Parts: sequence; C-alpha cells; structure tokens
Amino acid sequence: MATLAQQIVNGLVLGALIGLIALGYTMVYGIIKLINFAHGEVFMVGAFGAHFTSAYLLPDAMPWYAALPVLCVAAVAVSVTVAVLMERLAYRPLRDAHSLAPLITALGVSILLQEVVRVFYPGATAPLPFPRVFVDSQLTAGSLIVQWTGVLAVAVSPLLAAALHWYVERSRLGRAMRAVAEDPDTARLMGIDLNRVILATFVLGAVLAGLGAVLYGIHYGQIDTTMGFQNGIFAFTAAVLGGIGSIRGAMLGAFCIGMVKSLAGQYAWGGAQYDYVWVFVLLILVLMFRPQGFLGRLERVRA
Amino acid sequence: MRTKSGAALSGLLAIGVVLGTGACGASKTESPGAAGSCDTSKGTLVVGVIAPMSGKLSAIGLGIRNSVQLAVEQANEKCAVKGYQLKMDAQDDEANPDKGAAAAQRFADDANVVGIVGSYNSGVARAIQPKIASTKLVQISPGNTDPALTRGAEYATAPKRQHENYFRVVGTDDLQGPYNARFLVQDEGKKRIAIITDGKAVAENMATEFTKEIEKLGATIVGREKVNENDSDFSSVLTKIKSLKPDAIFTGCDYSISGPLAKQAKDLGLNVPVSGNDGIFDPQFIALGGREGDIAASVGAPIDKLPTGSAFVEAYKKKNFPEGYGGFGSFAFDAANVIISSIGKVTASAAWTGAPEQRTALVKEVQAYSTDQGANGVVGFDEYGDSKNKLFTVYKVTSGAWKDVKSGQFEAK
Amino acid sequence: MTLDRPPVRHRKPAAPELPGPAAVLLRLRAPAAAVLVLAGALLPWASVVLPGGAYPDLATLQFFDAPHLVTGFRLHLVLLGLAAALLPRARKPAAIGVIAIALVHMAFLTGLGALSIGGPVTLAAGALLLWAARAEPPRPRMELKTPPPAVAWLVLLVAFAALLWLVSATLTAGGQSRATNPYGGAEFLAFLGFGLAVAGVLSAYGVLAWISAMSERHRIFSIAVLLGCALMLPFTQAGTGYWMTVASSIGVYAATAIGLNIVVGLAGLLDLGYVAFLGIGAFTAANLAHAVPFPVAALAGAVTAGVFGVVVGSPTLRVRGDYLAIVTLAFGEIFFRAAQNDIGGLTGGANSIPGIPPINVLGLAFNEPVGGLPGGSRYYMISVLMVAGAMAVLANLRRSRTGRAWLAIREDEDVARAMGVRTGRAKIVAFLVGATLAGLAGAVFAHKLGTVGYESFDFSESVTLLAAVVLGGMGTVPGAVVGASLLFVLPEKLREFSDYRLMLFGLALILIMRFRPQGLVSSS
Amino acid sequence: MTLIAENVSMAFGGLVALDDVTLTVPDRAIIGLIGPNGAGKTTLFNCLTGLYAPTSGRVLLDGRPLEADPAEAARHGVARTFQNIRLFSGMSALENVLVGRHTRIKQGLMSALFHGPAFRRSEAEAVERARAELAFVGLDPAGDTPARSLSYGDQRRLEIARALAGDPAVLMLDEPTAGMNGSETTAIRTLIGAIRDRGITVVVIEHDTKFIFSLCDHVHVLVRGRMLVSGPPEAVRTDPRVIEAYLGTTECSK
Repeated sequence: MATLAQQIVNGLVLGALIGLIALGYTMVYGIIKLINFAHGEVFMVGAFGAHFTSAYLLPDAMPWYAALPVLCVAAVAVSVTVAVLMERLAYRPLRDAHSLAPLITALGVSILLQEVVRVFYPGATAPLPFPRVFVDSQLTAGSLIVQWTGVLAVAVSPLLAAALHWYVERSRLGRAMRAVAEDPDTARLMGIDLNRVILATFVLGAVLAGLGAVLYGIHYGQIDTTMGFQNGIFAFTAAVLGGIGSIRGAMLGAFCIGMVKSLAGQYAWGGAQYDYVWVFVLLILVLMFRPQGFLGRLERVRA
Repeated sequence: MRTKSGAALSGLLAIGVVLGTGACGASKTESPGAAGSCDTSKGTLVVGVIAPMSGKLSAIGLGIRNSVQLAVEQANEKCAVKGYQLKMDAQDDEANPDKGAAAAQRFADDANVVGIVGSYNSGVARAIQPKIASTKLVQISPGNTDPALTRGAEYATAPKRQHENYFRVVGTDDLQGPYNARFLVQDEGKKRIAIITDGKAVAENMATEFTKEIEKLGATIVGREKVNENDSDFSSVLTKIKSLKPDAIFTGCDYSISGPLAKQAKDLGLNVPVSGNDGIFDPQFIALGGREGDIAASVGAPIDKLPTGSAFVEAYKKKNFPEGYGGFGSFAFDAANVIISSIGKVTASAAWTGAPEQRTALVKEVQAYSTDQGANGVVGFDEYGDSKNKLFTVYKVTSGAWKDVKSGQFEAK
Repeated sequence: MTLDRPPVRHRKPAAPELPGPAAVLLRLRAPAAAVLVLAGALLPWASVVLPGGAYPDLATLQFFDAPHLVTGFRLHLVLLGLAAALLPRARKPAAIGVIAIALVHMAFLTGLGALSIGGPVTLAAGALLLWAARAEPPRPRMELKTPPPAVAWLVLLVAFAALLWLVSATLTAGGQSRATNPYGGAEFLAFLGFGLAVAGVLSAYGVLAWISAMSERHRIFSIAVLLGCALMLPFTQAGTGYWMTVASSIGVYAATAIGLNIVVGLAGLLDLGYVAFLGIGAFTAANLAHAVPFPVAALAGAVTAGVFGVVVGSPTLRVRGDYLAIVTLAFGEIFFRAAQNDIGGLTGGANSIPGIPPINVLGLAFNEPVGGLPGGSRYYMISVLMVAGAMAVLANLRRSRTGRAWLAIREDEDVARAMGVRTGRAKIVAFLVGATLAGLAGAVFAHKLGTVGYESFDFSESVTLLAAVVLGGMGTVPGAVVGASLLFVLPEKLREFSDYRLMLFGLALILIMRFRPQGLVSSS
Repeated sequence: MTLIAENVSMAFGGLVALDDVTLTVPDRAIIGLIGPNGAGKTTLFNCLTGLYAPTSGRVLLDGRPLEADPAEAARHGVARTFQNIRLFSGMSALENVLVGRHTRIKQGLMSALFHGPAFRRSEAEAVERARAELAFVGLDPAGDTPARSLSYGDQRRLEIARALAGDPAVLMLDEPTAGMNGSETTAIRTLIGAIRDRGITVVVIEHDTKFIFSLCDHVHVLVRGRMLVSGPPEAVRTDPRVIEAYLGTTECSK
C-alpha cells in the first residue's frame, strides 16, 4: 500500500514535469500542424542556460528564494531566444513547403542543438550536476516521501497550464491563436498577423519549457544534452494522448504517462525494463479506439 | 539589386586581398621538437583508434583518443620506434557496430597502420573481430569486458581462444562482478542485494557474473531491474527496490546513470550503499549524487599510488586536452604503449611493409609483452589475450572523494 | 483544399545601359575573371613547405614554375577557368566551383598558418566571375537533338562510364588515411566542388537533360549499362576492402530506404520507426543462419518483416497523418526495448547475436578475397543487386494501379476513396512491400556484419533513413539511393570533423530542407 | 441503375443540414439540384456518394442500401467531382484519369511487381481508355502535364474525365461551371449532354438556374435542408414557392 502510494506520487511528479513540455508541443501543433521535435531541445537549452547562470554568473551562496527566480529568468531567456531563432530561421521559410520538410527540419534542429551544446558547453559531454538551489529536503508522511522539489513541480505545473489556458481563452493574442488554429487562411483575411501569432506560440511554449527545465534540474539534480529528446518524446506522446491542440489534454496525457510508467515498472509484466513499452502500448490503444485522443476534436472529412 | 551585389562582391574582394597579404607576410618554419630530433627517414606508422567520440559516450571515447595521442607523442619525443614517426588516426564508431566495422576495415587496408586501440563497446568489438581476423592486424581493447570476446561463449566451462590478434588490458566481467560481490558479502557483511542495470552489455554481463558469485557466497539477490539508458527518472524502479528491503544496491551502469540513481535513492529514503565497478569510479559520480559510503571496485592499483599512474595523470594534464582522460584513458594509454613497444621490436630487424607476416610477428610481440610499469601497473596477456592484471582496488566515497580501502588479487574459485 | 499556386518568379528588370568606357569595363569582367582564375591556379598557394610534406600538388610552387606540374586542384581550376573563358553558359557554375575550391583550400591553409596569395586571388577571380555571370541576361534552355540509337547507346555508355569514374574518384579523393595525408579532407571537398561545377556546366548546356531523355528512351539498355557500371566499382581505384565495406553498408541502407520511400514517398505515410523492419529481418536471418542456407534465411527475414509491416500498418486504418508518425515511433521504441531485453531469447539482448557465418555459396565464403578483389567486394555485388531489385520494385509499382493508388492517397485521401481506392488495403500493402524490402536488407546486414545487436536499430537510425529518403527526393526511384549514399559517404570522408559530424548532419538537414525541400533528385 | 435517397436526414452536432430529404435519380437522365448557399446540396451529394452516413434515412442503389464508404459507391458506379476542384495535383493529367479508372483495372500485386504480359495488356488498355476520356472532355490526350499546371477550366474538365474513367452509371457534378465564362459554360453544357448520350445519368449542382433549366430533365430545389419542389424544369421555374425562396438568386444569374 505504501509502495502504491509512493509510485502514484512518483508518477505525479514525472507527469508534472513532462506536462510543461507537452504544452509547447500541443500549442505549436495546434497552430501550424508541425510536430516540433526540437521542442525537447528548447527545454534542454533552458536547463543549460540556468546551469550557466548558476555556475558562472551567480555568487556561490545565495538563498533559494533569490537564486530560483534568477535561474528561471535565465532558463526562459535562453529557451525563448532559441525558440524564436528556430522559428525565424528554420521553420518560417518552409511555411509553404510540403509537410515533411518542416518535420525533417525539426529533427535537424534537434540534432544540431544537442550537438552544439555537447561540443561547446564545458563538460557537457557527460551529465552535469545541477545546483541544489532549492531546499534539499523532503516531505515525509508515514512511509511516503516526497522531495519539496517534487511538491513544487506538482503544484506549479497545473497552475501554469491553467494560466496558459486562461490566456489563450481570454487575451486578444490568444483569440488570434485559436482563430489561426481553426483556419489560417480565413484568419489572415481577418487581418490577423500570422507570423506574429505563430512566433508568439513558440515563445509561450518556450517560456513553459524553460520553467520546466529549472524544475527538472532542481528535482533530479542533473542535466544532460539528451534530456530534451527523451522527455520530448514522452511529452509529444502526452500531447497526442490527451488530444493534440488541447491544453487540458496535454496535462492529462502527461499525468497519465507519468502514472503508467511508474505503476508499470512496479506491477506490469516485464518490470521496469518494459515501462516504456507500456506507455507506448497505451498510446497505440488509445489512438486506435479514440484517434483524436482524450480531449481532442475529431476532424470532419470535408468535400 | 545590382549595386548591392556589386558592393558585396567588392567587399569580398577586399577581404581576400587583406587575407592574402597578411598571409604572405607571415612565414612559418617547421616546429622544432617532435619530429625534428629523431630519425624519421623510414616514414610514418599509424596507431589506429576506434572509440565512440560523438554522442552520449563521447566523454569516454575522447578520453581514450587523447590518451593514445599522449602515448604517441611521448614515443615520438623519445624516438621509441627508430626510423619512424608515429601518428594517431582516431575513428569515431558512434558506438555503432556497423560504423566500427567500417573503420576497422579502413585500418586493415592501410599498410601504415600497425595496430588498433579500441573499441570501447563489446558490441562494436564483435563486429570488428571477424573483419580483421584474416588481416592479422593487432587490436587491443581498453574497454571491452565481455569474456566471450576472448574465451568464446563457453568461457566459464570450456574457454577457447577466439582470435590470436585480439587483446585487452581491462578485466573482464567475470572478474569485476565477482570481486565486487566478495567485497560486499565478505567485507561489508551484506546479505540482501538488489541489482540495477541499463541494458548495455557491460552492465548485464557484470550483473550476471555478480549474481553467480553472490549465490555461491550464500547471500540473496532480492531483485534485478533494468532502466533505460536514456532515462533520468529512476523513482519508480527505486520505489520497487525499496519495497524489497535490500541492504546494498549493485549497479552495472556507469556514473551517468549511477550518480543520479544514488541521489534519487537518497531522496526516497533508501539509505543503502550503491556499489559499482570501473564505470562509477569517477569524480562525476559524486558530483551527480554519489553519497558517503558508496563503493567502487576498479581494476589495478590506485592510480595515485603507482608512480607510473601518477606520471600518466601528470603528463595528460600537461597536454591541456579539452576533455579529461575519463574512466578508460589510462587503459588506452597502456594499450597504445604495448603496440608502440612491440612495433619498435619488429621494425628493429626489418623495415615495416605491413605485410601479413609482419603483422603476425607484431601479434607475437604483443602476446609476449609484459611490464609492471603501466599506468595501471601490470600490463601483459594470458593465453586467451586477456589482461594478466587481476589486481583490484575497492574505493569508497569518503568526505566527498573516492578513497581506496582495499587492494587485492582476484583468484577464481 | 486549395490549389498549389505555381511559384511566381520576380525577374529583376534589365539594368540600364551604361555609357562609354564603363560599359566596356563591365563587358570585360568575364574574360578578365577567367584569366584571373588561370593566374590564381598558377600562383603559390602555401607560403611554406608544411611539416606533413608539400601541400597537395606542390602548392608552394613559385610563379609560373613548371606549368606541366599542373595537377590536382590546380588542374581543376585551369579547366574551370578555360570553361569560363570559352563557354558563356558555364560561367555561373564555374564561378561557384572556383569559389568552393578556393574557400576550402584557404580555410585549410589558414588553419595551418601557411596561406599564400594563390587562394585569395582565385577567390577574388571566382567572385568577379560570379558577378559577371549574374549580370548576364537569362538564356533560353538549351535543347539538344535526340540522336539515332547507335549514337545514343555510345553516348550513354560513355556517360555512365564517366559517372563510374566520378564516383570512384570522389570516393578516393584525398586518400584513405588521414594520418598519412593530413590534407585529404581539403582535397576531397575541393574535388566535390569541382564535380558539382562540372555537373552545373553540363546541365547549363542541356547535356544532363539530353542524357536523361536518352536513357529514358533506351530504358532497358541504360539499366543494364548502369548496373554493369555499378558492378565494375570494385575494379576501380575504389576497390579497397574499406570502400567495399562502406559501399555494401550503403547498399543495405539504400534498399531499406527504398522500402521507406514506398511508405513515405509514394503513399505519404510518415513512419518514424522504420528501422525496426531492418532489425526484424536481421534478427530472423541471424537466428536461422546456422540452420538454413542464406537464400532461405533472407526469404524468411523478408517475410517476417513483411508480416510485422502489416501488423504495424493496421492502425493506419484508423489513424491519420501525423498521428501515424507517433504510432510508428511507438512501435519502433517497442521493438527496440523488446530487442534490448532479449524477448523470447531471439535477439541476444545486450550481448547481441555473435558469430553469424558469412554468406556461403557453393563453398565460397563471401568474406574471403577473390582474384585480386578485396574481401568485401562480393557483399558489395550482392548489395548492388539487392538495390537494383528494390529500385525495380519501386519503379514498377510506381507505374501500376497500386502505385497510382498510393500517390492518390498521398495527394488527397478523401478523393482517392471517392475514386474507389480502398485506402486501408492500399496502405497496408505499402507497409507490406516496404517492410519486406527492409527485411531482406536486414538479412544481408546480419551476414555482412557477422553480429546483430539491438543498438543498430535505435530511433536515430530511423531518422537517418527518413533523411535519406527526403534528401534524395521523395517518391523518386534513385532518390533514396542518392540520399543514403550521401549520408554514408560524407561522414566517412569528413572524419577529421568527427567531433562535429552529428552537428554538421543536423545543419545539413536544415539547409537542404531550406533550399531544396523537394530533394536532390526531384520528381517534377 | 437508380439511386434513391429515402427520408435522409443529416445533422452535425446541433446543426441540421438535411431534413427528411427524398430524391430519386432515374436511369439515363440529367437531374438538376439547385438551392441557395448552405441549403445542403453538397451534404446531399456526400450522402449519395457514401462520404457521409446519414443520421437517419437511407440511400439505396438498385434497391440495396449503400454502405457509408465512398470507395464502395465508386465501385458500384457512382462517380463525382468536387465543388472546390480536388485533383491529385502532383500527378500528371493522365495519371489522374488512371486513378479514376482504378476500380476497373485488374492487376494483382505480383503482376504489378514484375510487369508481365498480362500486366502490360491491362495497363495498355487502361491508358488507351484514359486517353480517350481526356480527348472526350477536350483535353490533350497525351496528358503528361502535371494537374496543378492546367488552367482552371481544364482542371474542371480533368475532374470530369477522371470521374468518367471509372465507367459510372451515375455522375455527380458539384458546380461544374463555377467561375467559368460564357463560352466555357456552353462547352460544359455540350459535354454534359454528350455524357448523357453515353447512357450515364448526370446529377448537377448549380447556382446558374438558367443553365439548369435549359439542361435538365428534372430539377430539385433544396432550401434549408428540405426538398422544396421537384419536377420538370418548366414547372419548377414557375413555381411561386421557388421564386419566393430563391428570390435574388434568379435575378442575379440572368
């Protein structure tokens, strides 16, 4: 029983972290129908941005409430810069090309970013320890143990998702985003600046990825150049599972994946070595019986 | 439009002219030292390196490459091979057997190549061995630990030499695993041990050999779990292991997984030592989360207690390589020196042509090689091509650094 | 659904005529540039004799010293300079080639600290030539007449022999060993620049289109000659064990990429886990290797992979577009994990399956050297035949009811159904055929390498295969082969950049998609 | 062959697009379907061609219910064109028509792999037939131009050729003259007549009522998802309900 509770907590923490990346996937796909494989790398460079700030810029001893915001700002700044450059230089010129061109470009950007960091960031050929800026202790309830960092992730991640949801529903730019997602040609005719809306989508995704990167770093205590790819695949899976284009769906999908990975490792056939397999089996089953995901909308055949 | 491109072009022109005149002014003479003081009239001999130099294992691969580079440069300074200049040619195998086999073939075709240091991955070595077997090109691995590579699939019961041109300077899994098991049970008194691996050959084989020895010693393996090599969240696996109440965790993984694993074990209140082998004997393990009391059993004497070992470390640092020597640099250094010393003997009598007879002669010299002056102490090979060095040292994390607690020979029982 | 608009090209208006001497000067740009290229070729390029020996082809040679020593890149420059002087249409490609050669050598020589005036002068000449070429009015396309069959056959024979020479020369440019020839990288890249310039010149004069029209007309003859040329490669300079090993790897991946081209290029089904089929074929053959002869093992590998192709393809009945990408990615990951965990004892897990015997036909082991040819050449021949077979499958299906149904699905699935295409069945057939080809390639892979392990089949391999298809040109017959060759040869040739290899790979993907999204071999 | 829509209703969420529509398409006739924008004409087409499954009611083909699968409808001889031209734009004109011929070509996978004599015969037949259809609609029989580079009018013709290649019994044309000038419209009218003369029933959606009334044997008027009036052109033209419902549209399209 204690083990089950602990596994659920593990799943929640993992889901919260994946969810922040999944939001970026779901937003970009919703707007320009691009699986932005490089989004995981936006998350990764955010983590390295924060690492750089703390290792080379900040003084050694800083209380967490001072250091944490600085790291968040640094991570977000780096993530957003990379995302904007990526959109402007790599994706925008391909807006009218066939649909595989941006996808291949995304894979290229992903490889490029991983390798640039690995080769040029000092020490990045191996995992780097991330500074323990946040209280390095845990919350204990009976035999249940949760790191405070995990509590923070589980609390902050849905809050950010809710804020994003509110922003997309209420703000002017958010309305424009929804219009573009619905029908880009009509939206353009209505006077919506497509480039601005798409760029804004990338920026919003990058902000969340940057924040996610800091939460990830302080929770696991280490970062490496491949963290974006693996978690990016999970995040994309989460976005698809939840129904791509849906903010609530992405969070739901992420928690679902966290849970499945955690519980399958404990209880399912094959043990931890097959935990990924169960995540993907779930995905395939869901897509076969509900192709639009949990909360997605089915696209109608148009003739 | 026209004027714009015109301006751009004249700009280019100007840059070209400036570059040209600048370069003309500078004159370069040959750098003294290296080749200058020795007789290199007979040409160039090449020591090949095959290692993963990009991707996740690049830290290890680059350490191997730099260490061979160091050995080659030292040899050139000392005129170790009379009449020849030595060079290193490093090929990235990306930890991919297909790429490794192509690189090995490239070396085998090249008469100037005298031997290969590599590969790091046992999987790559399995593809290289048949490629170069008929060419008799000598291969010394600094990192393959799969016993089957030298002694065949029946290595425990009916060992048989696989390839006469294949050697290695590291201890195999069936030494490393059992040595660790004995230390945990006999010295530390552990009774219930859990195993974590990452699906890589070295981890799986080590864990299997470890398990055999643990069972012989009468202790219990409470569970064995495999994590994904790209994973960073081990909370689920550790929660499962915690429920099995172990008193130690054996990890077959290297520090990039074992470090975070140790950190997350602590986070979950699983306060038992993590024990591993060469792969975690690295300061990064501690930086990434290794705790006081975690254990590493590594081949050879403590490097800083051997004069030859500390000499290697000193020399490596002096070269200012951008990367560290990693877990396998010292082995690669030893392997390169075996090749260099043996080629010196072969070329003492006849000029090197790269003919199969000469390559066979070189293999014989390597087989006969023996010293106790390697960076890891004893360097030499038994009848299977395995390292004769069966000395192990156990280290523990003590006040934030690895500290040796015990050294001893491994005797099979 | 909106119609694709044909791209609108904005031609800049013709520049106003300049009066007098300015106009004369402008008109003299091109001849002057050509002369300057020739001069640059004969000027010293390196300021000293480098420690590794003279820079390629005695680059330190002094002014007009022994012109008969004009070889290597100097020869290429002279040829390009002459072309620019004599052939007006050749100016632009020649300029690009000259600039490429000059830049590559300048970069190397600057790195070695021995740059002399030859490089900068040549670069300036190339820039001047480009400027002159750009200013010229666009010319109508050259159309060459189709000759009688006998002449056409001769031309095709010569053309394909030249192609064989070009491939062999490209592969061997700069030599194999970086340790003994430290300038190999520069030589190779410069040769590549020269090769591209020659191709550009031929294309500007309509020669390439002429040859391809002829080969289309004499299809069977062309195929036979091309196949013959491909099989001749081991007899050229490139016939070393190393290049044969690399070339047979290319063959395996090209055959797999052709299978993927059917799935992605023809049917438009994005598959991100395709390498799993290669793996299934390889593991099947590896398990049977000791029990049955190679042809049976290969067939078994192909059939097993085909069956899995149908299994993986079946969700496509319900899942559309990009969702399919994630489903196939999931299947790929499931395969990878299952192989890693030695599922059913079939994959050897972490230890892989070692000791697969080489292909053995009539007592001849394929890894042994034969008659002066290196050991790998018979694997090379097998893979050439396999690739030729795969290309025939793709070409034949492309021109059949099934192939047209795939293209229709790719273009507009709803309309394809309205035309009576059973789209579900057609898609599954695409997966079946594609996976079967990959499985066959996998069987050759297993025997060629002698060991099969899960690490050969990870996600990045699927990405590489997809990149090969897209780089080459989706849906085209030679596309996947061109793409796979590039993705294998370039990294092998550019090993001195080994630290940056993957980085350059990523960058190349981005740049090619940016500037040539339809791929190098375009279907339209 | 007769195609019958029997009490067909179609709702998308809360929006009722078709409300209890009954329509009989007799053999060898030209049927016109008119109605204001959003009346449900294309939705009815989609139901008749199996693209949509009606919410209630059924579609009968020769007395048998039609599966909601366009491929099945095509196999049974119901072919169509689209309101916004939907060609396979990356394929050549000839290939487009060959896809239209898909259901009538007999080629197994194996024969397609090896291009044997049987395959070559069937392929040659298909190509010959496709070229004939191209010529029939007035396009270049060589057909090697990519569909996307054809002119607008030619794209409309190509769509018709593609639909005809499948030997349909019923051809459904969704606004075949949209965006065409006078002479092009006349040519299409001649073409539709010629198609009828081949023994194919034609169902036409049009806004141009003059076009419909001069061409069709029967005219149906659909307004807000309901069948308002059906009958011969003269009766429908003068029906006061039609004039009232259709006011403005008739005025404009003189």
